Amino acid sequence: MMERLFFGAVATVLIFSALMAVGTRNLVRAVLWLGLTLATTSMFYIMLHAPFLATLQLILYTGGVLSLMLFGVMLTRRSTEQHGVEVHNESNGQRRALPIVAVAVGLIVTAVGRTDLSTATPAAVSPETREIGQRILGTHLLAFEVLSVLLLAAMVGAIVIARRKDASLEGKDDPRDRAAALPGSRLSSERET
Amino acid sequence: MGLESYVLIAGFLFCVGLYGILTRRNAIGVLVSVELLVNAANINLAAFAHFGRGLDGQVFVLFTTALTVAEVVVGLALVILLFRRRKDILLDLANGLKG
Amino acid sequence: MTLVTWALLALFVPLGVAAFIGLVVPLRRTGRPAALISVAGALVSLASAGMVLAGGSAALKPGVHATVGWLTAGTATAVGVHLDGTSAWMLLVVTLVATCVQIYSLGYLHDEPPPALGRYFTYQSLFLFAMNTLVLAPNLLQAFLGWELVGLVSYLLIGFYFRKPSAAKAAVKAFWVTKFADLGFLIGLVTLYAQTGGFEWTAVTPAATFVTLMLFFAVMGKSAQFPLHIWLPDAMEGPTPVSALLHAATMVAAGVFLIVRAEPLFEQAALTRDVMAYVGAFTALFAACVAVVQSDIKKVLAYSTCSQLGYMVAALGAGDTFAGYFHLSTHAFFKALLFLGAGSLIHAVHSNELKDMGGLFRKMPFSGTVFVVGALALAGVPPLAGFFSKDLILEAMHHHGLHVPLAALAIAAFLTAFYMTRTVMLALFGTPSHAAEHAHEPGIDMKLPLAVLALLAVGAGFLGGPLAGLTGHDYAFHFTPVGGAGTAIGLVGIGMGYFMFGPAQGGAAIKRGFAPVGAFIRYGLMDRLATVAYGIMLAVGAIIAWIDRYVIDGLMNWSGWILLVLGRRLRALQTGNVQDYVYAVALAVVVFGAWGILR
Amino acid sequence: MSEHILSVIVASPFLAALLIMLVPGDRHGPIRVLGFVGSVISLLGAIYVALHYDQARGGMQFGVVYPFIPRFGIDIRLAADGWSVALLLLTGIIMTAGSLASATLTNRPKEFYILLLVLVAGVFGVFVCQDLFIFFLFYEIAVLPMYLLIGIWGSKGKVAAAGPFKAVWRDLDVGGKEYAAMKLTLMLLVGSAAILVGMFAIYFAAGGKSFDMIALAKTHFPRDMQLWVFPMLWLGFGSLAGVFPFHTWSPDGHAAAPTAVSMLHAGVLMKLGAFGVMRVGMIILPEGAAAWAPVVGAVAALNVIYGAVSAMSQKDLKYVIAYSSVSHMGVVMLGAATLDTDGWNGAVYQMFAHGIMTGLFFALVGLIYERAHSRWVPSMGGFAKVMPGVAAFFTLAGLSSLGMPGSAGFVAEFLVFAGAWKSGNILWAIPAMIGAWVTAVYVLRATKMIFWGDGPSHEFHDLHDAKRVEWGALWILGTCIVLFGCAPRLVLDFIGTATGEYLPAIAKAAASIAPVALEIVK
Repeated sequence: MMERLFFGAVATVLIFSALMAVGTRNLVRAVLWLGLTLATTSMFYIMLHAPFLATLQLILYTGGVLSLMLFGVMLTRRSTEQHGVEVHNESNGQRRALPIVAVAVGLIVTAVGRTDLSTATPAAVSPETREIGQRILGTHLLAFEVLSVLLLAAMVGAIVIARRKDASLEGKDDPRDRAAALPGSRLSSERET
Repeated sequence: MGLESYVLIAGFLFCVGLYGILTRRNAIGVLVSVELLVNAANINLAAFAHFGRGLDGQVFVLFTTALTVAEVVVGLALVILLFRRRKDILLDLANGLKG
Repeated sequence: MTLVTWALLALFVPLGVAAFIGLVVPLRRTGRPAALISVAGALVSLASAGMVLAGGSAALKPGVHATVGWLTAGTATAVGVHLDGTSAWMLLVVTLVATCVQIYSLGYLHDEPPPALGRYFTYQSLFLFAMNTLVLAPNLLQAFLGWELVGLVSYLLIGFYFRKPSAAKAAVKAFWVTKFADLGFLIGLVTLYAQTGGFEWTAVTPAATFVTLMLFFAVMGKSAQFPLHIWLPDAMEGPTPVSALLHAATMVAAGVFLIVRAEPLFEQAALTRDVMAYVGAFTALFAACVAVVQSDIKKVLAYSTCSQLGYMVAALGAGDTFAGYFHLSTHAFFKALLFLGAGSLIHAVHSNELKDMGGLFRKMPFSGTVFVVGALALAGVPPLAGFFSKDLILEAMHHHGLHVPLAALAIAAFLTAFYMTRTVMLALFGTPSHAAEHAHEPGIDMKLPLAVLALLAVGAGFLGGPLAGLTGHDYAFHFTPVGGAGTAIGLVGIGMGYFMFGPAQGGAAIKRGFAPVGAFIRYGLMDRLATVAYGIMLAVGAIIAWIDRYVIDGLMNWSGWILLVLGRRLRALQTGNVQDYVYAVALAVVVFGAWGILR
Repeated sequence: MSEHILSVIVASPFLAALLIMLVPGDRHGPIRVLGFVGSVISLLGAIYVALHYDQARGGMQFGVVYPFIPRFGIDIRLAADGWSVALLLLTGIIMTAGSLASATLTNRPKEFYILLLVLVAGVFGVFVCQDLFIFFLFYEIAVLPMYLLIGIWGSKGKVAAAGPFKAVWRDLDVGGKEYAAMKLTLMLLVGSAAILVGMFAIYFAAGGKSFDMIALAKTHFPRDMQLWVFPMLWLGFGSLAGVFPFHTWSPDGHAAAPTAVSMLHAGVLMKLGAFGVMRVGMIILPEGAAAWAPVVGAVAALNVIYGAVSAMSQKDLKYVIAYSSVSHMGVVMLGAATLDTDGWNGAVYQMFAHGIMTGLFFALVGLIYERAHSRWVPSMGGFAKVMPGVAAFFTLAGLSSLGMPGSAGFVAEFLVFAGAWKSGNILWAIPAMIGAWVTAVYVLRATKMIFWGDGPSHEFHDLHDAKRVEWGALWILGTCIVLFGCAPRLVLDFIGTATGEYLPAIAKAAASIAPVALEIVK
């Protein structure tokens, strides 16, 4: 009974915070609501006997990703200052999104209802973190290595993408570069054609 | 608590994220919604790992976490690039590929 | 050297000369040296032709045949030389007249710029080759090759003064009309080929009537028979020596020569022969009528040529090959003489118009004399060349019972004498015009050919016997009532002409009476019809081109355009908004998910 | 050497194109030299093949097989028969002349030559390839570069918007080079689709084991299948040969294309279509060919006279020549439809003769256009005075096109007409002959309007005759016209060898089948 209550509370917080994250008009608040969602998720992990995941979730997501996003919000702040936060974090297209989402919810409920999941019983003992490590460097070694390459690529890519415009903005020698770097020049011209 | 509860909650979380992706105008808002989607998936993975008596689910969660980080990094880089070019990060105004 | 070698020499020396002076551009541009080389080539060709004739009248009788496979190995589509009396004599006539004309041209075209002169002699040499190709043809295929080539050279030479719009027009007209007629030749050829698998002169085929009719259609074009004669008068835009050689003596006679050659074929086709007799006779009469009212000396001679070719065709239609062939030879000499003589007059007064001449006889006694000789020969005054051959033709018509054509030819004989007298009177006698004041005799290079041709015009009639022997016919002159009547008619014509256009200037009533007829003839109905036909053709072309452009191509464009418009519509789906694409993905996921779950 | 000569011929333009890729784009000299050398090697190879082809033995010679995709029976089989010899010579001659004629090109010569050489390699490939799949591959290689060649280096003609589809006209920019390139490519690709269907139908009907054309030609296909596959191939390849009503890409395409491209396209590429109809359609599907021959012949006769009449009222010089190509390709198709020795010899010879003739025409038109900056015939006149050489060569090309004896065109037309007559197709031969006469009308009319008459008006002030290498192109082609007109057996013997081998099977099929309408009723 306690477990049910606890689960219900956590689930409520999870869904509510998620709704706030997609619903609030203030971007900073949205990111913070997301942090709550992520933290709540780690509770789920604990309930699922995955303490390592829960820890990682807290450190990596709530610590890393969240601050990264806040950085993003801050770096793009000028627009919010110019036009106002509310306006810019507005949602649109709710009218066409809602039916889809509603149908999706219905489908998930139907699917879960139709599938017999009650026979699955939870494992008695929680696995050790060491086993996870062995699994990663054993069975999933290839995926792990590929993933590291991906991370490297993402890092390099992020640097290149973010830096390229820097260079062309700074490189004032070539007038063509500067023209291309002017805000919206290329996009607006393409729109006209 | 049974498996179906976790799956249902994850499903709801997913739908919330979906709604966010479809409706947010701000690019960072969309990134936030994407995080919700990934989380929903992660919960599912962890739940199945727990009820399916395996460890692979947990390993996958780790992998998806790493993927998400990569996604956020690149996504934010793109957002910043977009911002530098256009001075705003509203997705519905960035329609340069309009046919 | 064998006969064939001589014949090949006569054939290929002009070709070599044409290629040499045509392709060595600096040489051609010097003009006179090129001209002299061409004349030398013609002389070699003439000498070779003489050797062929002199060397082997015995050998010629059975015919000498030397061929090489052209389209395929074997003889079916071979080219080469075929020598017998007919071709050997024709070779001589052609090379002789051509040589005369080339020498004459040296003087006549003296004032042309050197490059033009070089071009002219290139064409002249090419013509000699083309004509010899035709004359020596061992089969109809080679005859066709030569036939088309002489047409080409004719086109080039008529258009020699290509800067003159009228010359350009005349050249293409000549080419179009003759080429149209040549469709007949082509059809005849392929029919013969389909029937017999070859192109032999002596082929025997049930389709002979069709083949010969088609061939005759081509002859009507080349030999200027009514109603395809319309190009010939216009062809006088070319230099006068060209008119003499191509459009009087040799090329236009190619049609007649073709029929003579293809005699075995034509013998199988009685219908064709009848058609020929009537068409020839009508042309002879019609052209003679037209010649009467011409004011341009070359046009008079051109229509006269038409008329005389009509005689030849009629004779061949009567089945008397020799009469036609004989007239062809004599006509070649005296008509060339007339044209060259006329050229000499034109050269002196710088005008073709009869009204610009007059009284030239006193200024130019030599040219005047030879012109009169030619005119008398044409009028059929004994014992000049024309008398014998014309006499033979009339007799042949009578002999074969073709009385209507005979009557037409008789009237034509009268008119011939009449218009030649008129021309002589107007050009050589009467009151001198202003332009004629300063006329003077041409140089020796023009006089020499005139003298040679004048001698032949006088004497060629007596060659009938030997010629008949050479070509395997019987001929001896004997007096017949029909022939006598023809001569008498001719003499009346001369008298009439002298009465009306001589010093007496009589017959004013007749002139007045015939004025409407003259006006009608000058109106040139056939020419106008041809112009109308040409206009219709252009109009049809314009319509078809319009349909092609806007309907057939239009359908293509239209179907392409539909896709284009469709694409423009579909383009709106690509909004460029990322969330729209996500929406599409979500929609698809939901739809497929629903399909999967609710199934 | 001998067994690899065909590979050399096909590969040398490819290699030249690859080498040109390594040359910096602004070094025009080496690029032109490489392009020229690549073409000349092919030409020399073609001459080598002609000299060493054993006519007494006949058949396929110089054969070589490179395995390609053995699982599907696709091998690169190169071999030459008599037809190939003739057409290899043609392609070598045209390409050599074409590379000379484009020596004055200054706009991106590097890319131009690369595309041109790739195209030519495809053409060579089609003529010697004996594997149906690779045949099609080479065919596409030959067709597709045309899009870029016309779209980039082309020029615009005047086409007024009028007629029932006026609005469409304005929307599409008819007459523009992009339009022409697009239309040409699209129409030919639709044709290719039909070919593809026909090709696979043949492949699977033969058991799906091999694309070897020699083996396929010996296979007997079911009559029903032949009856529907042959028209696919006819119209598919025919769209490239300018068969009515799929000819309309040709005038716009040729008019918009730059000189060398027009030369190659009208001179060689259109022959691929006719060659495909004969090599793939008629030889592999003899019964289909025999049943459809009356239709093919009727459309061909229509082509001849329709093209000629259309050409007559064109004012744009390039359109005149382009329509004349439509007309002359009709003669080729008519010859093919006769299914007769002379007709087929004539058809292949016409491909050869027309290729050279039209190559010369387009080279001349290019020269005139470059100097006069106009293609508008009515505004010209008296050009012979300032460009006598061009005038002479134009006349020569015109004479060949109207079938003057002594030029290659006569031999071809005569053989086709003779074949048509012999095979009883008189009803088609007569319109075709009249079409040949109409050719005389429009060609000489154009000659008269451009070159004759009173000297060029002051609007054309910097006209001059051909120069340096341009003479090379003109002389090569002009000499060929006269040479192959006077001594047709130089090429005709080769053609005859091949025709003699293929025709008996066709004749047997023709004897066993009625015209297609009757067959369908059955």
